[in-house]
Amino acid sequence: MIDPADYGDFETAWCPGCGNFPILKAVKTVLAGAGIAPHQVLFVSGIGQAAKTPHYLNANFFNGLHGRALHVATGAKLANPELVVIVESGDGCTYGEGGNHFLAALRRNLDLTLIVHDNQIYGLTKGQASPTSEEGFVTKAQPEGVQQEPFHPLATAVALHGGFVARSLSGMADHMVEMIRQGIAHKGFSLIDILQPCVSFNKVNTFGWYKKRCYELPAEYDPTDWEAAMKTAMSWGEKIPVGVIYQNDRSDYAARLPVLKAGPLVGRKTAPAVLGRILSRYL
Amino acid sequence: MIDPADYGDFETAWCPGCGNFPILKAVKTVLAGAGIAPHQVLFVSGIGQAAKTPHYLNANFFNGLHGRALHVATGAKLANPELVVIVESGDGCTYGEGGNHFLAALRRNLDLTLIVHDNQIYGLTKGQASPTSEEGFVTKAQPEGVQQEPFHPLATAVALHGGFVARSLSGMADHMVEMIRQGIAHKGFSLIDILQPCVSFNKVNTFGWYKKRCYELPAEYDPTDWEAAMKTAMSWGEKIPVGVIYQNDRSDYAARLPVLKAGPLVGRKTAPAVLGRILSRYL
Amino acid sequence: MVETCNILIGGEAGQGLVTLGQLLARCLVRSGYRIVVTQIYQSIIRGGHNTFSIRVGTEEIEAPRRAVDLLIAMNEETIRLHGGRLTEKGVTIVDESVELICDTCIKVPFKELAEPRFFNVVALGVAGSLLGLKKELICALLDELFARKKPEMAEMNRRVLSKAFEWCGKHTGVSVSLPAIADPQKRIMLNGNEAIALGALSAGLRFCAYYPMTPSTSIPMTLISTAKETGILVEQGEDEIAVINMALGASFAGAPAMVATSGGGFALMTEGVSLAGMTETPIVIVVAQRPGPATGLPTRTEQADLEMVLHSGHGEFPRVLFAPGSVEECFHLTRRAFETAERYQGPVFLLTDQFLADSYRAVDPLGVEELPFPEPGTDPAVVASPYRRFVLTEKGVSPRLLPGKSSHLVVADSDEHDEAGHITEDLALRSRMVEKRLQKLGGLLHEAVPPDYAGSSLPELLFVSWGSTKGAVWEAASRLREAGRDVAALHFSQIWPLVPRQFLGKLEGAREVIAVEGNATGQFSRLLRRETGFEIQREILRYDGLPVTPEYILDVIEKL
Amino acid sequence: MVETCNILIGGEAGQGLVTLGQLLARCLVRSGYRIVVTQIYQSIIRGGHNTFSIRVGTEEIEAPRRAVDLLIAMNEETIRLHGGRLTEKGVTIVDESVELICDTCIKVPFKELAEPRFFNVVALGVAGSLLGLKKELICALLDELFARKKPEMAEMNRRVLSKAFEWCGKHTGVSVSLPAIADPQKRIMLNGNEAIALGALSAGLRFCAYYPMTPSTSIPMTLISTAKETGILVEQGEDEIAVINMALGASFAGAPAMVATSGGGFALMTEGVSLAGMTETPIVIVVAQRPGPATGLPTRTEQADLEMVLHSGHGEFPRVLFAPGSVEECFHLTRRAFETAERYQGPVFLLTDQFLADSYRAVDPLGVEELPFPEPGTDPAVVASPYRRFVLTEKGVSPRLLPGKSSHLVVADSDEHDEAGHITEDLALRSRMVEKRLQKLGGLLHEAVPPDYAGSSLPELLFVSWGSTKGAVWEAASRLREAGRDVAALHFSQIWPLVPRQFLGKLEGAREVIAVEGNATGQFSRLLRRETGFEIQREILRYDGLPVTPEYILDVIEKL
Ligand SMILES: Cc1ncc(C[n+]2csc(CCOP(=O)(O)OP(=O)(O)O)c2C)c(N)n1
Ligand SMILES: Cc1ncc(C[n+]2csc(CCOP(=O)(O)OP(=O)(O)O)c2C)c(N)n1
Ligand code: SF4
Ligand code: SF4
Ligand SMILES: [Mg+2]
Ligand SMILES: [Mg+2]
Repeated sequence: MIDPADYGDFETAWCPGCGNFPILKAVKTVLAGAGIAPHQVLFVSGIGQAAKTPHYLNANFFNGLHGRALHVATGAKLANPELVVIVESGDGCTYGEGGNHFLAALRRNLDLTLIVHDNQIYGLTKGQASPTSEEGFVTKAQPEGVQQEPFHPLATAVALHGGFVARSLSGMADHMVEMIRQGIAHKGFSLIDILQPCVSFNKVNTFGWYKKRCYELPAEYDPTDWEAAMKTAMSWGEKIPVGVIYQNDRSDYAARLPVLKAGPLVGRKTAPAVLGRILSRYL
Repeated sequence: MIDPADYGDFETAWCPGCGNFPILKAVKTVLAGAGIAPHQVLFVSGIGQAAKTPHYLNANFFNGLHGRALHVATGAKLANPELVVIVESGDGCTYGEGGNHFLAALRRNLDLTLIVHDNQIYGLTKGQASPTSEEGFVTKAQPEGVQQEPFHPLATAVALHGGFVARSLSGMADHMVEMIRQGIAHKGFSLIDILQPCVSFNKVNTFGWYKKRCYELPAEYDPTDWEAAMKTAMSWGEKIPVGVIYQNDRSDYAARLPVLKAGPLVGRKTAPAVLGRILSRYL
Repeated sequence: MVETCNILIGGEAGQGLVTLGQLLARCLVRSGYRIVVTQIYQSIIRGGHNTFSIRVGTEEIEAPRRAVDLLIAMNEETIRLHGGRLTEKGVTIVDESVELICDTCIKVPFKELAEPRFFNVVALGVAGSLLGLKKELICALLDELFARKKPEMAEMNRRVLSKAFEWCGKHTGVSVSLPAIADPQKRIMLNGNEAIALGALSAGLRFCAYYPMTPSTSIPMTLISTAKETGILVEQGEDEIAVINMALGASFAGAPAMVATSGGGFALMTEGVSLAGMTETPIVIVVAQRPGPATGLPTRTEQADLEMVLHSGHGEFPRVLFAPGSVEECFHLTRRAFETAERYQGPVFLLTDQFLADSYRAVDPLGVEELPFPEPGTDPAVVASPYRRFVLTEKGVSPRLLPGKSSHLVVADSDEHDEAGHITEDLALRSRMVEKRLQKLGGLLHEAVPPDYAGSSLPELLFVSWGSTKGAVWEAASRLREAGRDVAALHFSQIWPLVPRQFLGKLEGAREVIAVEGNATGQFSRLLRRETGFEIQREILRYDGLPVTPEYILDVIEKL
Repeated sequence: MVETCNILIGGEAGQGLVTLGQLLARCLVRSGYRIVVTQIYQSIIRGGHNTFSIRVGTEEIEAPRRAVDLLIAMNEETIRLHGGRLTEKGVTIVDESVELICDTCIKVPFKELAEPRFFNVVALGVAGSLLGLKKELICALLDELFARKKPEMAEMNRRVLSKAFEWCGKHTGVSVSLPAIADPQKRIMLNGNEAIALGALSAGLRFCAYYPMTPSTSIPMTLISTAKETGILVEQGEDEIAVINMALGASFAGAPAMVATSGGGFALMTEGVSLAGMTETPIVIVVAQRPGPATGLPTRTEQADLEMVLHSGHGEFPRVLFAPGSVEECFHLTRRAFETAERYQGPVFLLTDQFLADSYRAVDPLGVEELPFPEPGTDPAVVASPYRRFVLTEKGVSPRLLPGKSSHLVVADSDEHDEAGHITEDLALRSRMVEKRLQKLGGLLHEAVPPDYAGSSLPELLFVSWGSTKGAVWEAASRLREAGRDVAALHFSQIWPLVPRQFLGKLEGAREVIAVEGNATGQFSRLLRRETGFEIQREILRYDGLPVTPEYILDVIEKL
């Protein structure tokens, strides 16, 4: 039996009231619930407030560079598919600096779980617009308001046939737990974009703002219907759907690679005789 | 009157029969037809076979780094919106190395025309899979076939509300001309993904293969219908639609920036008195 | 030795420390004092422990000081952490609830005087009163800050301030005397980043692209705050690669351009640096250093990216590196960077660090109204036809036209190219093009900013330093001289290219040479040896994330 | 002097030049000869002008040669471009249609002998016959190439070959004699990139990530061709940033990892290099150089990225740079790179270039079956509890466990961290962590590969070189010695760290020292001065995209 407490209880560098706290708690709950021990899981993150999460967990972790978490995770998972690999980072880290890797991870469909703490702002650098900031959103850096279309992570994920695409809200504890649980259980790439109020720099998209708008997708919603999922993924504004927006059964990348059928790369060796045979081809 | 010949006639480094030739010709035709003089246009490209295009044109050009054409273009266009800025590069350059910039350009909706020579392969580096290579596509680098979902540039563009999203085929001369013409005319970001047979390295997606599958979207097709466009953008396989898949009237980024209302940045000066006033605020 | 008073404000993020510090500093500047501010903070939005120190003097000062004369402790931790730095007569301002026994504590009834959100104003009042600053001056400042946007806030602030002054007048005997200044000089208060932004504006900057990264971010933020009036464009990119490529595009088109970042972000730009070298596109690149490797200590200071910047980008091409030693130099060297980039058509760097970036100083009027700045590009009228963008010239510089601004066609190519700018595989031409680009070094050497020197010509001891450590080294040397030692200092604000004849005699003339650097391996000292053969035997290095102070240097010297 | 025969095959891309060259080269190796191949090509798929040169000898040779003994001209242009390089007795093979008058031309009726797609086989036959190679040997090679996949092609090839041999026997009197080798040694034919790939496999590589970039691409391609048997994974990334981060993730998890790229791609990896330094993650990074800046000459050779690689990444951390001087060194130094990366936990570089990457050589058996390789990670059984990934140790190396492989928790942090790996703002600890990381240099210095030296100990002239120029310098020195001059050579295959006592005496002992480098600024020479103070006064530099040859050096020496 694993207890959420096994994942530790650390002092954080987050602001009181920050939406990161409930996400951290949900993650611990899910892992304990799934009976995953701290040494079986690897957290990978980038740089930002959200990206500090692994430091507040008793687990293996690799806290890498801003924007580059996904591919450290990819490498680790390919090397050792037995690890449960969870990537946690911010919206800026994942969709800004890391945008290209996000596309590649969706295409690869490796069994990683990506939890994005989406506060629609650059928190750690004190409040510039992030890719998910809404049009017209005013910051110190965008005094005339953001003049770009926001990035639509869920729509992009659905457009690229991402394996598991979900949204949740940091205030909805049980819902988050359920989404993360399903995401980890899903064999393939999972994206869980969690709306996360930033009490210090995003005074528009507050918990109240989100709470008023977020509604759970109805039970009859069919996340395997791509067209419906595309539409749902794009819904934003007065009504914001949370739940599993899209899911498919594309096979896990690792399962498709012949070389991984023989088990993890880690610990495996090439027999000297094989090397000798290869060398002999250069005669 | 501008003549296509004003855009020069250069010896190229392309293979005989390459799908790049008709695209080059179409571009010249469009520019001449639109009465755009060589000195009014700026071509920006990255690195690859497609990216050599500007060298075969008598025009202003900036042949930059692999993957980085779009933002050189963005900078130039922001500095001088009077330039007609056309970006030409390959699928690897634009959707692989340059994937993150592609997302950003779609969101920004600056009035650039992006022509992608999409041969579904890395040509210049001799035949590795590109982001648009199909699943199962076998190359020297992917001897077991590509095991990833291909990148869907058009679907991604539609999902991010790209201003003008079109597909054409290198063999369809008039169609290309029409797409490029509309793309340049469109005020906002235009993507024209041109299927381009690579006779040296892509022996699957040949001209014949494309020709058999490509059909023009019917006249009644409504490119302003986002949902229909999403579906159309994803059609691939036995039938591949060419034409304007999606178009909207989001305003051009440059037009939204207060600072550009006064004209191009280039040539403008800050009055010394203004500087003095600013400095005095630090008293 | 310069008589100065060192004020340290300590507390946690979110307590209004920086506002308090800035107001106090500005008030001091308006009163005619010189200041050097040191900001030390953590990578955290609320909590943690931050300090804002102001060293104040009547004469010019450029270095921070360790010893503290006035400690404004916004919490107990501040006393625990910095109490030891108090001078003998040092005074502490702290809330009355704090139980610490300290002789020199002024226990202020913060809660009586105001609500918690105004505690920083209380501290400001008490400190101002102790320092003998004019209440009206502070009031005026508060008004300027709030009056326009939130008049009721201004009113409340003023009230709190008055209370604090009043309380102080009644309850404290001590004062932290500052010599009065009869006829205060008019000076502006700027930190290094602001000075760079303003220098850039005065040099004709039209375009700045950035991706936020501490400690560089306040450069674009400062520019943005002027954009409406100046008509410049500041564009946030999705990553640093986007940023440098955008800036190169803008510069190519004719908008003088700058980017600002820190080490990690700069690493991502290095391919673009090489592109600037090959396409001969002017660009100014600010690298505000912080301790690495990787994310390191994102809010601290260090000078460990010199070698990276100097050798960044693949292949060989000329570049220039400036490393301002003061806020004034930030302004002037930024101007020079723009001018050099334009004239030599390539990348020019400004290497600063968190200490200097955040360090406010009192700066004499800059006279921006009269400062000239370069026009981008060559006049199309004087260019030979057919125009060849990369025509071989003796000095390596070719006429640069702007695309679309004449009927000439303007090109840039990242491949090796011929004079017309077209891709070539002519290998003899390749060699000539390499030489053409490197040839620019000749002119650059000719114009190199010589290092500063102070002291006798054959000193017993010579300090060598670069960049932001200037003030500390200068002051350490002068203190040692005052103590009767024959100590000189040689300071470099141009790091590359170096002109040995400008300084080699100085190095060779000293009995002992000590390099002072904010890194662990003595990067500049190595560079000097590479360029001159002169080996500096002893180094004073600091790499714990804090700025070098005069005391830090003197401590080491004492132990020798 | 070594007696060698230099064969140059020239023509355009698409004419089967490389196949022809490889077959001829392999046949020579099987016949017991030594070879040095130089491939010169353009960034173009069809057309242009490419050459494949094979220098052949009975003794060990490591350098290319300029003078040509046998010119196989697949088109007229080849004669125009390279005819001048023919030696007095040099022979040219060319199609009979070519109108050029040349005494030593063998005009071959290509069209009579085969269809155009077999022209390269005709040339192979004629050349083989002239060189006195055994037809059966060539036939066997052709069979190996085609018999399995396209038996009918093998048959046709064999037929064409026979015809060519026959024609040659009848119609040519000349021969390009190679001394026969009675008892040919069994050797394999490898180019530099293949040797790196095989070296990596033999050292335990499990994971390679790459993004294609000339001239590095054939490293991952070679690895891919073995993946099924070796059970390794080679992953193509969407860009170089993805590549290095993937490799770091894989290595962290316990799969020994390598990446391969060229200058521009490497520039994008430099932030990741710093990450490897901070997280102390083993990684082998191959930088196959080509001429820059920017895209430069993508298919040519140069040695101009030394300084960039040496200083890449922000902040300070130890690293190792190897620069193999031969194909055999590519193999062995790659092995050493893996071992060093694992033992010192950080980035280790292999600096090669296009010339060496593409240069085939005859390599003595490598005995891979017996070569040991390091196990990744420390044994969890010997680690103290609680496990602290970054525990401070005397040598700076801490036990590295693999995540998930024991109940210990394994962490890596790009921020400054404590011994447990958690982010810290403790500045005293920061200093100790900097020192811990740099401390590794001690061990690395101790293990440094000393430079090679040949010649008398106090020579009149000493050449200094590094990396792929080894053969050319070695041979130039030996030719000068044969001509009676007292010339020595000092060659570095480890560029960093340097241990001056290993070589400074040699430098100081020589009357004159000349550095030979494939760049325009003498980067290594500067580095030597930085590390030793020794200034090399004269340099032989090449930066036109072609490899340094013995003749290139001798020409300069003659003019002195
Ligand atoms: C290469 C690089 N560029 C920039 C930064 C500076 N930086 C650190 S965190 C951050 C943004 C964080 O935003 P987000 O990812 O949304 O996380 P949040 O703080 O909002 O949780 C930036 C720009 C960096 N560390 N590295
Ligand atoms: C940073 C960098 N990485 C890799 C390369 C090598 N490279 C040049 S072109 C190319 C791929 C070209 O593919 P694509 O963009 O599809 O163009 P095509 O040749 O197919 O037209 C690559 C990987 C490079 N020049 N720069
Ligand atoms: S700045 Fe925002 S995201 Fe960061 S810890 Fe504070 S509230 Fe949370
Ligand atoms: S390799 Fe392919 S894309 Fe490149 S020129 Fe040849 S046919 Fe065209
Ligand atoms: Mg965020
Ligand atoms: Mg392509």
